[in-house]
Amino acid sequence: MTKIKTHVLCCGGTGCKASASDQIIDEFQNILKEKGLQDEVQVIRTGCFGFCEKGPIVKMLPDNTFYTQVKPTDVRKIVEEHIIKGRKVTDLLYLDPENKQHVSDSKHMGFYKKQLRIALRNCGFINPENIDECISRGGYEGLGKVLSEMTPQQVIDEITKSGLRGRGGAGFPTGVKWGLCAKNKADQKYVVCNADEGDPGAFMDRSIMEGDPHSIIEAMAICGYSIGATKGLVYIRAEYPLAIHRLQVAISQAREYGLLGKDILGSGFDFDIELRYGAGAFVCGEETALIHSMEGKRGEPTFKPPFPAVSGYLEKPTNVNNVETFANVPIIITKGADWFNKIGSEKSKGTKVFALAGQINNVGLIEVPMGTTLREIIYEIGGGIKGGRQFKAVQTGGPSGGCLTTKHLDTAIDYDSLMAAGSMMGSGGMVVMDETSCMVAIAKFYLEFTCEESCGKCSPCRIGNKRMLEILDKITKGNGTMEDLQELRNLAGVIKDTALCGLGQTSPNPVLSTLDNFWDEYVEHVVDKKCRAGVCKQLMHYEINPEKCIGCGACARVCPQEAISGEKKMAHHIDNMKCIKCGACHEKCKFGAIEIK
Amino acid sequence: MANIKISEKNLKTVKEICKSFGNKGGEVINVLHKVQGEFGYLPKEIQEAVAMELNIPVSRVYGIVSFYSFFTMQPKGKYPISVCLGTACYVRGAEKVLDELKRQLKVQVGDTTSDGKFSLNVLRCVGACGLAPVVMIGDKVYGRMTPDKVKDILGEYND
Amino acid sequence: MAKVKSLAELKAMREKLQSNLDLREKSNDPDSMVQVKVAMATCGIAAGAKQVMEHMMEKADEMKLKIVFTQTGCMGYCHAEPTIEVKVPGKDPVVFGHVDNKKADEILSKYVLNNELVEGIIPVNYETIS
Amino acid sequence: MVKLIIDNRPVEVAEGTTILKAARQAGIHIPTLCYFELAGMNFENKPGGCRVCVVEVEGRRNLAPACATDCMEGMVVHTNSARVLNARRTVVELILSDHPNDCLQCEKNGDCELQALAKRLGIKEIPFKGTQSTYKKDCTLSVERDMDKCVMCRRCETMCNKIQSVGALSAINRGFNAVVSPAFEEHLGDSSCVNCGQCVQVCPVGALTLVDNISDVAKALADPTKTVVVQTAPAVRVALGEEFGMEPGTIVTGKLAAALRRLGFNYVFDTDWSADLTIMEEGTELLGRVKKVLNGEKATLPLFTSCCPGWVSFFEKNFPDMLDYPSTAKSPQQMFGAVAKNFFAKKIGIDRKDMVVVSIMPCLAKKSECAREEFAVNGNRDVDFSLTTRELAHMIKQFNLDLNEMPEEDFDSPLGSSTGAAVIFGATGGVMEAALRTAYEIQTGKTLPRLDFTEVRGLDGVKTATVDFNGLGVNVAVCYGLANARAMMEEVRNGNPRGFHFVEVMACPGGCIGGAGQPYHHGNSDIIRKRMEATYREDAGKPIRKSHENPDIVAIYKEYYGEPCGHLSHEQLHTHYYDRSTKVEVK
Repeated sequence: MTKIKTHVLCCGGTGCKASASDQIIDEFQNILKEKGLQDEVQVIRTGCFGFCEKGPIVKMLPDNTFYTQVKPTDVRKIVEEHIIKGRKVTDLLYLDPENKQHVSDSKHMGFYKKQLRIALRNCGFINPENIDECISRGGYEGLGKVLSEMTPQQVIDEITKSGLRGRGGAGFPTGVKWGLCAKNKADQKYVVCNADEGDPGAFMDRSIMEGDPHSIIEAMAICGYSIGATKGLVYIRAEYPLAIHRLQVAISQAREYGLLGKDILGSGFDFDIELRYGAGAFVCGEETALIHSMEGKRGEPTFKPPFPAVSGYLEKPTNVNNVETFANVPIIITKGADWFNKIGSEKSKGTKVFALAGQINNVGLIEVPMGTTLREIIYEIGGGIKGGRQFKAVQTGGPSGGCLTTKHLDTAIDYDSLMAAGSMMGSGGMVVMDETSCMVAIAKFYLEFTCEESCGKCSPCRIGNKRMLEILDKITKGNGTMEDLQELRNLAGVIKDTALCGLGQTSPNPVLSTLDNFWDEYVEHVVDKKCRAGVCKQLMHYEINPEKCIGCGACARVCPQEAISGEKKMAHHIDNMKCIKCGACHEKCKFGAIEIK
Repeated sequence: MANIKISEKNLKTVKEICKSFGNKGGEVINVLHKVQGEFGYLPKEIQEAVAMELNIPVSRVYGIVSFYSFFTMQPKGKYPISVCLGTACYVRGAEKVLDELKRQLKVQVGDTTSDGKFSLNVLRCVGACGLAPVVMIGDKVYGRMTPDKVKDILGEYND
Repeated sequence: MAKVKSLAELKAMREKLQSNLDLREKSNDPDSMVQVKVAMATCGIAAGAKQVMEHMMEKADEMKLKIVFTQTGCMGYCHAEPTIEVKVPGKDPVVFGHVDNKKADEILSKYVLNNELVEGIIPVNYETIS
Repeated sequence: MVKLIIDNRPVEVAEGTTILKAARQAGIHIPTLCYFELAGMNFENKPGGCRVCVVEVEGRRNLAPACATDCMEGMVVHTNSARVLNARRTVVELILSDHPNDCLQCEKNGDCELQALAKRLGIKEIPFKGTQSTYKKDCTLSVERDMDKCVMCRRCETMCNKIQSVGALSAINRGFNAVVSPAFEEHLGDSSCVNCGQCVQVCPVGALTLVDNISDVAKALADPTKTVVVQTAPAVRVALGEEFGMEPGTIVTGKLAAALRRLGFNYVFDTDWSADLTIMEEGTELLGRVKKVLNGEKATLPLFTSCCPGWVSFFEKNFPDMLDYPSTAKSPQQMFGAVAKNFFAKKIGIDRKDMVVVSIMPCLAKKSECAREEFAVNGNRDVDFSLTTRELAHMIKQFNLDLNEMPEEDFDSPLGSSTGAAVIFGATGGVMEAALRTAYEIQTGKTLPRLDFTEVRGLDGVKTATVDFNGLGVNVAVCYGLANARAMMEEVRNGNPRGFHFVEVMACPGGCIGGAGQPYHHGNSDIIRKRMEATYREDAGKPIRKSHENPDIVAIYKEYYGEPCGHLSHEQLHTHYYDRSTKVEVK
């Protein structure tokens, strides 16, 4: 038997799949066969590596070579050069933006250097559709340990001691939550995994489910054992077909191995998991709304108490945790609470996964110890702002969070410090903005989202957010007044104070934080009728700089309104009455002659 | 009460799906997922049939369909276009791409072109943020979109 | 597939399955392990490097040595093919020339295990950049 | 018991008491809007949606809804701090900013809870200008919908689904566009709606109102060619006074007759009279079925009452396989119409076309009932118009009268005399009790030792009893609320395990006294309780308390119908039911 000498790990996450990673895998297999190397080289489709900006990613093992932005046509070269001749394909290596050097080993890339992968420990490392790979990484040993060596209370104590807090946003201590549910007697209890990741611009949970579905299954069973539940439900977005598929495969494999089902590992403990599909409602991330949705109702939240721990799914005690929270559980059990609570900051233990996106060089999925600063994330991991532009703001916590600015860059990230800064940990979306983003428009963007996603049950959220949006709209159109800014603040405060559910209560955060941190920009919109980022169309117009225009006519040809005129080889002119400010000419002009005024 | 006007074939499909969920009212969302998967959308008579089979009020079914954005009563075009308006795509200019699509297709979001070829929708994050802004046509993902690429990608669907 | 019936069985299963992932596990922290690079350019392969590498991998498994094997391009010692570079943690890499199965065994048992030098070391005359 | 402090006052309440109730106990009235409770009648709507009742609880991050938050030991609550007052005012201003500003023309003007709230908070202007929701207006024969006015309190939805299990209404859409509506925003009339009108009774604003027929009646009264006959239902006389500032539970029978006469009705009759007639027919039908069974023949049991048109519509739509269970006897309103237009018109020598029969009902469904095709002859209805208690009150006021000043007068003869048995039709259990009084005496030939069947009285949603008919145990059940009725029908469909012989069903909470056409009770179940007490008081004070002893009833059988359930009464006093369920039309 020939020994396998090389593993080719190919990212099969949604992002990379979208850029043809499937074809790359096929191509590898074909060429390896052609070269007779199919027995020496194993090609594995893994979950997300995190470095989505540079996807599709192909990683060669054991020498840890990290190829980025691989195209199917590059595969032959990798096989012939790297696998057969042992020479690295330099032009596919990651180019360090700082020193313009090619870096071959992911360990030496800024993107990975500061990261610590606990929840993502198996993502991009194992084949998520192969339970054997999971087991050989110690998968299900946590479950084995609790079933054979620990009492349910000991499990709860261990999780409590670890300091793990809910990763879905609010940061409620997980062990305490389990304890509350364990306390309630009932003939049936439920463990629910909240995989309804609705935050626009966040894909942490999806990546975990795609890359390491077994960790979720194992954690849910551990939770079930500790609270006395035999049924688990994963509430997952229907928009995540790949994650659904991987979970289904993983569940059936776990059943086959007896790691789900009756009498797990001979302990007498029964546990099984079913999937429930979300249908596109952000509010269903709120646990009571989620439970209603699973029951086949409109996903409207209800007032707590009663908490789900007392009366949840089908009015039975129910424990709801989010995907990332669960992903931390097995390793806490196997490595111990003491190991875990040494990581992170004073009150926030462990790590947090963020979906880093926006105007940043290294878009992707990252996991850092709690307490890492925003600066470290943006500049060291994220590689700084795209195109060398100026950093302006970073938004965390999605529609529930706020926009932080330069003065917060050295804030250490944990639940409490983000809250204190006027934002929120949220589920982990982190969007970086530069000077091309208008903060009033950003606040409006989030509020539009909230208005669209409000369930409509309580008046402050249903009507209040709509009114705030209308005021913001007025401001971005140049019709705002200083009284409007006053009213915005009052409304935001009242909504925060009176809305029914957590989502309503946090919905004014994007507005409040931008009012706090970017007051000048609001005033500019209101008083000077100016949008410095050139985003608010009514507050800007395009002009052709006759000094720069060479009269090529390219702009006139792309203009959908025929608003640009001019003689050939003479400076052109924009008729602002006709112009719809689509920006097509601005993008087309190679000479920078079309300026935003 | 108004009667349900439905074809025999469609009624049979609905009945089979409902039966596979034990005709339980609590399964209505799962049933609707399956039914929409089958028909592409959820026209009135299909919702009425689902309500009848699950023995729940049709008002509840409609209450659910009109609540969740995943469910639609509009038939999709032959090539459904979805523009991601997640934050990552938004800050990288997704709105301009959307405007251009609206302009070229002469439809609003949620509508289908009169020839039934394209339907235009927005969604929040497909998770390909590295490729932002992203447009999906059917299952195909177009990353790093700009308004001037719109014409070309629509051109791929000239059949 | 039979069901796993106990934690002990699960652990046994892990042991058994682990070798499949060895390659990947090792790559997680290669600097802490002995690394063997086999020069596998045309000349190396012609001189039997492939066969030697396979032999060494088996032998290392037999001896329960945790070694990361990688293939690399021509090291420039074509006169002495097959050549391998061995790097023991905390030490400078050493390159051996004319390695056959017997020499390979010797390298493992003497140099890797006991830090005894073996015949056939080629003086390194440049730094590898990787 | 838990001790807490509300607005610096110590309060002690039972565990599980909400802040709202604890505050009321301490004389602090926190305003509410969506919250609605019929205490002791199993109806509670507290979605916690309007956020008007928010209060400050020390140590809590945000404000708490008083209606849904339980008191905790040591809690310190502020219901009138600056923070609370600002939040409450802003919330109400927000609600008003999406509400048409047309109070003067609104049906609910003066009865509107939002209007009262705005007045109480002293709101003089609405600082928010913005989009207002607009929806298509819609109406059935009984209910008008103007959802522009909806405040999403969800009371109607709870009523329609939880209490009535009708399921015509549901919240639809979401966010700002969320509203309560029938499926597909189509007509309520095309839905499963049974026109019980309880959605109207609980709506705090003018979103759901009744279809107003005052002008139709006024026109008939003004037409000299028409003889206008009015009948007034049992429940009206114990509630109408409330519209004129009288205490709930005031009996205004005599003043009512006087007022109707002053409005210009030519004959002022009483639905109580036809209620007695109903007992004769329905009681005979019951005994007939029971006898058959006793003789070993096949007969459908239990017999369900059929006086409530909401209930009739409900079983036609939902239980098409069980149409032979309910009594075929028409409701008292329609029996009256049939007698008036057939017997009485002939008696006074006019054509039925020249007679207009108006009914005063506590009910919205009666408006739909009198429009049913089978209750008309060549398009001429037996009952032309049905007004509610509220409409009558309006009409009296429009006609420059005050009920308080009316003298006590009697109804006209012959369709005006009635017994105590007819009076109690207005309360849940009343039809049952009236029927038992008559059926017992007819069946056993003995005089009842005790007239009051207290076991079927009271405000419980479902009551059951076994009545000894001289050795024969008759199992009876009484329920109100169509969800209770649905459960009863399903039980019967599954083999009637409790062996019921006779079941009374009323759609509205508490029976007709809690009807949708009655003065708004705004969730105060004490009002319904007082109307009920008045009903039994009126019964107790009547000289004759058994329907079969009503001399005018005895006379009409002698003179016209022959015998109960005879040929002519079958023709005029009985009806049949139609399968009105949703059916599939295969294309």
